Amino acid sequence: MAETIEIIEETVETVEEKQPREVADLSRAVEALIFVADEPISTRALADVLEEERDLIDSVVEELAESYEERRGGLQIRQIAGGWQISTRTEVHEDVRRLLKSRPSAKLSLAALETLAVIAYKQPVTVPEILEIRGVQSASAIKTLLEKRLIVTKGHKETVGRPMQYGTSKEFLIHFGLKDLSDLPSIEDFEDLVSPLT
Amino acid sequence: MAETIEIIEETVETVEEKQPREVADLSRAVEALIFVADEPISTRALADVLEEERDLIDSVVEELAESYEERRGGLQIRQIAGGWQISTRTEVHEDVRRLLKSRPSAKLSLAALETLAVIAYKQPVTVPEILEIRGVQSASAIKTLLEKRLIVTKGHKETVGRPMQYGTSKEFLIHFGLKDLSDLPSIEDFEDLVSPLT
Amino acid sequence: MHAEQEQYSFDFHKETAEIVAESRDELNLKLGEFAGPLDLLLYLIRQEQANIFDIPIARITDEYLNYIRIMKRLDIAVAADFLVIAAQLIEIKSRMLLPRDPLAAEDEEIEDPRKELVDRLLEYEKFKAAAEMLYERSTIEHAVFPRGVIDSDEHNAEVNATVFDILTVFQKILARHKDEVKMEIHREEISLADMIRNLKTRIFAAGELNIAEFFESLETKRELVTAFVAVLEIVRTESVKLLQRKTFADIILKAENSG
Repeated sequence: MAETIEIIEETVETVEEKQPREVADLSRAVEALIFVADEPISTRALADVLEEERDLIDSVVEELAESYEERRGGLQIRQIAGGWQISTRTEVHEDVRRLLKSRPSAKLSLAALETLAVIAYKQPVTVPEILEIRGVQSASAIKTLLEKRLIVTKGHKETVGRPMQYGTSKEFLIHFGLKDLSDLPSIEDFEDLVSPLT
Repeated sequence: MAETIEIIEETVETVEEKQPREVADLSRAVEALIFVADEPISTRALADVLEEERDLIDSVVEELAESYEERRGGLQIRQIAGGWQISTRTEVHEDVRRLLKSRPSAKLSLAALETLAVIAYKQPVTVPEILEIRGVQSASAIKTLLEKRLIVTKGHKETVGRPMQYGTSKEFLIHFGLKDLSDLPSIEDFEDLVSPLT
Repeated sequence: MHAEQEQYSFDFHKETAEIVAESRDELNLKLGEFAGPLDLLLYLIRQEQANIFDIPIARITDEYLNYIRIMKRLDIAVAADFLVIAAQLIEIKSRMLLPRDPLAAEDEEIEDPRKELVDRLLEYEKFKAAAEMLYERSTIEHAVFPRGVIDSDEHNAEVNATVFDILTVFQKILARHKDEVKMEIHREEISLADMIRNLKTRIFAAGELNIAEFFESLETKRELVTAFVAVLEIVRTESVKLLQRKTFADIILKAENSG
């Protein structure tokens, strides 16, 4: 609901010169730029991208930030570390925290994914055997996978030291949409895809 | 500027019972949660975090999305891939692209798009079935689509040779701006375009 | 081809063929790709402005074969799929030349030999249209951006995996494994004498050497063992001492005469 200030001259259409942008239009662009930037974005950076005077952009951002204040929604535009940033308001931080905590992280780190791949295809498999294949210790990855219930213990292996063996769980099947372990794709399944067709 | 509906009773402060939250308060929380979630967040997930009825949350989100529309700023709230997401508006894409220095991302080849269309409408579908419709081997297209995570495997088909089946992914919905698969126009809709040839 | 200097660029956005007809019989092709033989067939039917339900099969077959010949001449690999359809076209053409079976009842419907192909083309064209719809949708989506990274994302530097990821990751591990084994075999073993010489040169050149850094520069277990023995040997026989500037700090090999 920012006011629109009409400053377009309709007479100069033939001239090559860049038409000045409406404030509402600039405000839209500024909001989007702050939103997509990975870090607080400075007025200067905004002005550079939009090819406008810094003073103008400054007032546009200020007004935008104020409109966020007035709206009192869940977000705010703050000046931080020399730039502007959209963030959640402190009032909602409990809800946000609950979301971040509850997020059922179906996601895996690369280390965990690698370990899971080895376990899936080599099960039942022991920690030393996983080490042998991956070439790195996988202790914390195994812990993560156990916590996420993607793998389960499968008894001790009857060799020296009787190391614990691991295999994939029922949750693993559900998570990856597999009917059973025979449903795991084999290298042959994708063989045709990797042929030198490209 | 969502209206605030006062429904808090100030009398029952001693009771342990959870106080119903104001709509404005919920709207604030919902906005923050959609912003914080790193993927489209479903009404269900929002309702779970906020411990409210799904219907109530649904109407709160709808109203919030509408208020974004009315404001016509740089952002929008859209329903995509079974959830809600805040994103920039298409009008500002040139400015955003200039900031991110991103070229329009690599487009899919015609072969890949055709293969994807067949998979989207016929899923779960096997490689031979895709060949039947397209009249051409689709191996490299399928590989590309798997790598781009636009399709996923859907288990083996219980027929001779147990061929792998494919279907579309969540990424697919996001990439093509679809709420869910039912958001795809029906394949029969394309028939009318075909028949009156020449 | 009839048109002189005809230019034809096909369907959406240069994804397929661009054809430039030069003279009467000679086609000069700038080939993109046809998405397949059915795609080519549809293109030829359109080109001829023919009715898909009444394909002039002889003419279309000739043009199709001509096209394949040109592709071959231009050394474009003609996929087997193109030949399959070519064979089918020729078969239909010959069946249409056959006289009507005189024994067949007068009123008996004889199935059009083209029917199966036409059905297939119609089915295919629906998906081609669907592909175009996807193309347009993705173009729109390319103009929409999600938010940038925020603080809370950092706790979540994780991937959303699919079964395909599990397999490819597993293959990568196996490949990595193979590479390691190969490297081990190809590397020449360094002898203890060489290792001692190498160490001494480095210590006396710089006055000192950080052992941990030196060990980290070694690549095989065997080298590490050799280096360890070499360090012990040097400390025992040369004017070099082990030194640790404070508890838990790195251990330094220091030449004694250099202050």
